[in-house]
Amino acid sequence: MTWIAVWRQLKRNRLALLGLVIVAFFIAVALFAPLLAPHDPLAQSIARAGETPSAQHLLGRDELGRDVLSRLIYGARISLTVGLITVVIGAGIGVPLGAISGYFGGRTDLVIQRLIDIMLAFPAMLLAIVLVSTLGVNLENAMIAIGVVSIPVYARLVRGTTLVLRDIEYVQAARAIGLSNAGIIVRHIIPNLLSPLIVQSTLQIATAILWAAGLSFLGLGAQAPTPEWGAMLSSGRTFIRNAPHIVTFPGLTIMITVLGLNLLGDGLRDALDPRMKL
Amino acid sequence: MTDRLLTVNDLKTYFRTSEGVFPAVDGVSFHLDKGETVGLVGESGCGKSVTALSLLGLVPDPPGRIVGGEILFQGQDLVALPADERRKIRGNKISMIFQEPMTSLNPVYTVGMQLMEPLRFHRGLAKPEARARAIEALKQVGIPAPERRIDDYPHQLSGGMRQRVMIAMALTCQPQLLVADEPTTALDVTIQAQILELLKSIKTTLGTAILLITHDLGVVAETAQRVIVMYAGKIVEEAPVRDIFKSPFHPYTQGLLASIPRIDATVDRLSTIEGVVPNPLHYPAGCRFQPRCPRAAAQCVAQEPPLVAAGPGRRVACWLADKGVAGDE
Amino acid sequence: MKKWIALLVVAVMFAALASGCGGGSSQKPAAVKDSIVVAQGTDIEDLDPHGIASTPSAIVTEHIFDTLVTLDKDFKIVPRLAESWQSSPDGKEWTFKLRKGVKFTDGTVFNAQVVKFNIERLLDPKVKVLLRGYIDQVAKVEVVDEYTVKMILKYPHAPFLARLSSASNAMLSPAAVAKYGADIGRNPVGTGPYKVKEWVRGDKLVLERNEEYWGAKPAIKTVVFKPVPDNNTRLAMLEAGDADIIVRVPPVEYDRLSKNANVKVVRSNSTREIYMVMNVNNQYLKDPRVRQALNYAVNKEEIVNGILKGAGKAVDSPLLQEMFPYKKVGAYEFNPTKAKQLLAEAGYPNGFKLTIHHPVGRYLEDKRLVEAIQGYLKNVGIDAELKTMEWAAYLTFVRKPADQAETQLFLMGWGPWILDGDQMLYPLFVSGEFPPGGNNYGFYKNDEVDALLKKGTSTTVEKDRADAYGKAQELIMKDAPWIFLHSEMQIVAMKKNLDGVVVLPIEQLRLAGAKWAQ
Amino acid sequence: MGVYIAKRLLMSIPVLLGVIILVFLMVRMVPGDPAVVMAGEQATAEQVDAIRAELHLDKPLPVQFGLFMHDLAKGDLGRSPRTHAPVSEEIGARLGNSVVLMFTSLLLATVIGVATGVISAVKPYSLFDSLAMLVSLIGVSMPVFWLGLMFILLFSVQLGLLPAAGTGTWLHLVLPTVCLATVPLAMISRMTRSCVLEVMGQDYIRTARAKGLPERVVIAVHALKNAFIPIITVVGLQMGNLLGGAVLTENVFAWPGLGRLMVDSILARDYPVVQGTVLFIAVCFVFINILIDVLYVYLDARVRFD
Amino acid sequence: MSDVLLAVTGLKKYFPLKKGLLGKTYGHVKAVDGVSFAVAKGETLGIVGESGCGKSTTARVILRLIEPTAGEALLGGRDIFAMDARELRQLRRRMQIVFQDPFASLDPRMTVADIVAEPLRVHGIAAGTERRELIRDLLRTVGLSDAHMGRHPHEFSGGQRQRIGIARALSVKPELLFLDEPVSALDVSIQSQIVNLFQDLQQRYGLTYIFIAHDLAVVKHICDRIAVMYLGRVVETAATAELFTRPLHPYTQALLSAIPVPDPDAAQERILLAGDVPNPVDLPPGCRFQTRCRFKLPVCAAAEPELTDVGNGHCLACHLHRVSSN
Repeated sequence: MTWIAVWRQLKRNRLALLGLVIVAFFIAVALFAPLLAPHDPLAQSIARAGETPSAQHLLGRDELGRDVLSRLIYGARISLTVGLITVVIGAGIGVPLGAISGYFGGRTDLVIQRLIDIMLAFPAMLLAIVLVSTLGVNLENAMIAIGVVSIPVYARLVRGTTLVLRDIEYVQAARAIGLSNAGIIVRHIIPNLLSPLIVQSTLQIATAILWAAGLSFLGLGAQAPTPEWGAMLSSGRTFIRNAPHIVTFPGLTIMITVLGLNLLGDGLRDALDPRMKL
Repeated sequence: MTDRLLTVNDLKTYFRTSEGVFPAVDGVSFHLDKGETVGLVGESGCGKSVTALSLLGLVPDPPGRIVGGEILFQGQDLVALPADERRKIRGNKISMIFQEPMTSLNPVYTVGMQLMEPLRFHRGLAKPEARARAIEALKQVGIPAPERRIDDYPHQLSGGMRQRVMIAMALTCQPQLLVADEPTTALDVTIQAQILELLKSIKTTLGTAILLITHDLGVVAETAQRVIVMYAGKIVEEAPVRDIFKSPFHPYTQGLLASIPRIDATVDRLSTIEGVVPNPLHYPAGCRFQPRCPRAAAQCVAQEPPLVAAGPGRRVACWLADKGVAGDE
Repeated sequence: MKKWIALLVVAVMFAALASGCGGGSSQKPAAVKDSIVVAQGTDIEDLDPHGIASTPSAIVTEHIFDTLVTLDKDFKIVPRLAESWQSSPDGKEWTFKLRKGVKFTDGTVFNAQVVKFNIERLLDPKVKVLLRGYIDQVAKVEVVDEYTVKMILKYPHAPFLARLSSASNAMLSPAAVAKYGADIGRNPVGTGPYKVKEWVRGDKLVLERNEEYWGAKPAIKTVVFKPVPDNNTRLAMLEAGDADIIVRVPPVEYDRLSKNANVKVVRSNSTREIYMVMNVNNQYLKDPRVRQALNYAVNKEEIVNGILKGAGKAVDSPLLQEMFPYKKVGAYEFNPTKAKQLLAEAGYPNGFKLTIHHPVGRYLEDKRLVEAIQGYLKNVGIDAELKTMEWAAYLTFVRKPADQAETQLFLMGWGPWILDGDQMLYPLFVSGEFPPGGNNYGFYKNDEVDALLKKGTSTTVEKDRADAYGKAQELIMKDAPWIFLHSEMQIVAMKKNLDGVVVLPIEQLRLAGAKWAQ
Repeated sequence: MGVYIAKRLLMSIPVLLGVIILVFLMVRMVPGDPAVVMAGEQATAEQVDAIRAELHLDKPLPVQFGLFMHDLAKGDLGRSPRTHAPVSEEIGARLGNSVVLMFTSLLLATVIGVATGVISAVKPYSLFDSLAMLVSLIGVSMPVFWLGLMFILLFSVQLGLLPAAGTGTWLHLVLPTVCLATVPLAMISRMTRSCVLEVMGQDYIRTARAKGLPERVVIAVHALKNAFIPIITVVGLQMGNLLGGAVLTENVFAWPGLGRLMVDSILARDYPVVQGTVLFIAVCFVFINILIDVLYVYLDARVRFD
Repeated sequence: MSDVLLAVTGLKKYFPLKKGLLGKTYGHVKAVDGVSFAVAKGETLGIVGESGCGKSTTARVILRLIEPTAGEALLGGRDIFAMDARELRQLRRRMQIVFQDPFASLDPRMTVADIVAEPLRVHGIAAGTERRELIRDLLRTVGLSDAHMGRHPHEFSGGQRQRIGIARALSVKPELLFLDEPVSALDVSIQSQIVNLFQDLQQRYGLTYIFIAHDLAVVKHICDRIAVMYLGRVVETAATAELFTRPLHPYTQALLSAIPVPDPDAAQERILLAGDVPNPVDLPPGCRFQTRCRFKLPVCAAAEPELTDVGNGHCLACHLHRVSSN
């Protein structure tokens, strides 16, 4: 299916379009953060901490007197990067694992499958916590942890699809032509996995943003004073009664972004591959 | 007219897609008499299956919908009937069997359960009675040891067996009309022969009229009394079976017959119909076969030919056929 | 289908309306209650008083067990199981007269044998006693008679009596220890005002009144302790009426809660001091001028008001006001200019780079604190990078010996259970207390301070001690091995009509005297 | 069937062994000396060493592993050095709560998820479909601790309808259940929708319609049972996740479950409890998977005879 | 038969049925169970049989898309199954395959030019503009135009897609082409176009075909010789005309009689076979066809008949013939 056809499908789904608009908006915000942010996201002014929204500070100041809007704008970079990097890690490891497992089958498959089973049987949140604790508490390591946790998802998805693709006739044809196994995987299997991978990755970015917030809640997220949304929400939650703007705006930002990604992911799933399930 | 079972007048079933509306069935009229077997032939996409689904009211909506015409069954217009009334006719007075016996049975239920459903819903039979009738039906379609087979799951049966089960299911309520949509296409030749034999025996023993939809002219030649040929959503020719094989009027029918390799004759080279079936979203002007027709004339492009009588029991939709050009016997 | 949606919309609108008009909290009618629900931050680990080291556990054991002496609500040492005591002139022998007629909840009689058993258990290296430092100056325990016991110390030790008030030095039934063995921590038998009724790990600990209690019987029959990790949740529980007392209220809530007609907020000093330790072996921080500069750079008052919202007190001495013998030596004022000048003098006019290590969720507003400090240091040209660590890794990290230490500037807090200066100055500033064994994490060493602090511990004459400690406080402040920050205030909130709850500065609650007002 | 289950159990041994080794090594990889942490800030070096010896941390890793496996073989998960309680007791105290919460939220998610999924699939792209999708997605798009906090503020503090946190009556279950159910609910409803949609396009559904069955019978009898097969997988996977993965919800609602135990233990470097809990959850996971497969066989005759 | 291009003897392919943790084999699907045949240069051999008879597996094993269990296949005297990876690459240039399903056999993400270029790329045939020119020629050869090069498979009809697949197979200039049900997925009017194309190509390039099909009419039209397979074995081979006029095996007879003839007046005597093809997992001892055979003899259950030449290169595996001719 070409991208034009996908777009045509997507256009019909109003919710997916909404998702696309949201995601595009936040990508733009992330790209142009320095131009858009009215203030330095790190400039403190404890004396004026917690000020409510005003003309100067449209979303108010946070608990250290920093401009909430500017932090959210810069945070878009960070949070979207978190999503992207986790996808790169999860897919980077999970896709080859799944492809090899599904394509070669037999003992290789058995070994990889057991490894995946072990990862799945291991509580994911604990795995993330242990990884972050081991590598050190900061955002980079949180990304690694979330990425690693998502490996089984990719591996399973890719394995399932590869099993189907492996026996499909154009792969047989490629073999008959004399293309090597690696060549077949790279040229025929992976490109045809793209649709489910794009869908999965869109949803994975959403998941990663939420996981980063969850890790922050446990004190294992982004390093202060990084304006990562999850960290802002988590550290601002003390103010939910006294200065609700400090926590509500990051919360809403996360919710809208994640919602956008989810809507887009769902829409893409419908458009790209209606038979795909998870 | 006493024997008239079904009359279809100017049936139009259109599908709405993201690229536009395409007329899958575009003004089709034909009739079927009691106990008669009529073959509906054509290539994929010509609208023969949609015609069949329209008869049953099974056109998936969305995207499809009957937008015009009438289907008179025993004098009653099915198109105008409320959905629930229509449902009561399905599987009861009109039944249908499908091309894919492997997927047409629900894999999670026993054959018996699926066989008994029409009896329980249309006839209101109790379970034991329905079961007895279901066993009988299985016996009727030549399934050995039906008492045992009735508790099997579909995957335990071979393709031929499943198609027999499908036929048994269609016949449980003794319908007047059986619509068979490519009933043998997915089967092996030897199994196909068995099923065709079964269909013939049904016609003789039960007197059920059969609308046999197929692309295989050999199957039609063997089974049907009358043949209707469809092309691009329209009927192009209709004739008694002997006539259509002996002297096809429409250039399409002629081309079709000439292009199939035959077991009873040897040629060095097959003749072909050049080109491809037109895109239903953009049918050509005039006669829809005109771009592929070896004899297309100016009139063919300018105007669509009507389906007109062309001899006893024969109709043809071709400007040239009338002028006697087509029938080169 | 449409009807369904309409219903949904109506329901949502109704909910929104209700929440808008709801307003105040919904107090359940205060019928005559005889129970209290306390929400603490973390779970009780173990109830063997000798093994504990955590505040939540100590709060509970203090209600099940008695110590020989204790603190009253004015933080004075008063009799508990010991009715009176005397120390020999050299300060090495302490004789206690014990209270008579005290029984453990398993029927065991409390007497001198029991004291001897307990002290010996505390000293037994086979028993895991985490706060053995609070008792290990005892050399020997002698039973003088049924209700008289004598403790002989290894050396004169002024804070000895204060140390006996530590919850870790409580009296446990010897019979129960024999009976339960390793499981004693889950089957505590004491002489205190309450005894354990039910303990569901991770969920709740229910204490019920000890009807045989030797002292004034508590008015409240049942006390329930619940571990509620999230600050906001604890707060909500109080507001919703699911908890009667909550600890560790976020400072930012103080003002708002104070206005709540149903709630009483107690904000009081605690003995937890917060400071940034400087590793004096660091290439920059080894220079006292740099250390002083850092002290000048940080606006402690702003931190206290802006970040702690008043729930703290900037310190003006290494020792806290509540502790003996505090001497006001004067804090470094907030003076960035001076800080810059000092840095220039030290040879760093353009500042330098530094890493700040810190835990999260351990101390009041710890993360924001270091963020603020990072900001202040930036203003004087010091580019500090923050490194968060979770507590276990952090503690291991800061407790490395000098040759392995990677620390530079890091956040710590100290909150002794005993209000004697020795408990603070000695472990934190004496050069013999370097990690991994001790708590002088910055490797601060000043021979004069060492001598003064040793003297302060061994002298029993109060005046001499005060002088020694006073001098030490001045020297330490001048040497600036820390960025001196503040002492935390503890905020405890409870129902308005709950009276008699004592909040001790050692982060302890005493509920035996609590009662519901009508 | 018995043979099949036995085989599956046998097959799970390498997985469990892998989990054991993994958790054993991983907890030891995390920086932070358990002895230091447990001894506390005021402990002396000797006390720290004593605790280290008590935990066998002074021995080489293979010996530690051997000791652990030796105890495990006897069915002994060890004792927590932090609370001195047997690990089995620590798990036992939380298991009930975890299971109850898992079941209520899964029940809620399944009932509502399947219902909305089916309705959405029957009328795809309808207003209901869009709304249901949007609402369920909004649920999953909120960080769970924030959602939980809002629930508490609204339903407990403002409206006074429900207790804020902790355990006790069934009312205590409501908020954590709803909070925890959001993610599986969205998954199940979307899954149901796509499965039912797919099944509705199958040939056998056309057959059922051709038989003249009423539409509700077509959906309820012919479509649902087929659609249930993949839905069960999702539900099963969620079961495993919810049992040990409800860390955030348990924290917000002070719910004493296994997730919190696990996280508290890892943060306190309580090796035996972490090891025991992870192993226990892995065993549950394996059992749940077997249960799902057994259900599969029950539902799908094709699997049964293969 | 002098100029043999491919000679297959005793070819077997068993698929193990595994279960349990370690994948213990408890049985085999004997998909191909001792198949022997030979193809002469420039000839078209038809392999016919019903689904599951092993005709496609035979092709895939000879192409080494799957590894054989036993047997020998000599291509121009060289044993295909003994080839190492390097020789195998060379082999790919000599033998190619056209698949049944024109929708599944083309990678939907590639353009037509990419698809046809892939074999050239893999084997390093031509480059740059030369390669483009070659692709253009190939497309023209199969009846497509330059304009089609940049398009994706989904923009084509079934017949056109099959032409693309043929161009791909032809690109390496093979000697032997396996045609695995190449027209059975096509509409009648398109079938004849493709069949004609095959004939043209054979004439032009001197290709040898192995034409696998279940449609006997097409096979009859295009093949010089036909091998009939039943349950993993060849039961009869003969020149086309011979087979259609004098089918000897009861199965062949039934197969031929079952074909519907598009002539309502054709007097057809139909031999109806009872039952279905048995499960290839547990085959009866003796002749595989005995369960459906009209003429079953006691010997049929005892011994498996060997494929023997009964004259004129007409080979047969049936006890009946031997009994009657003796």
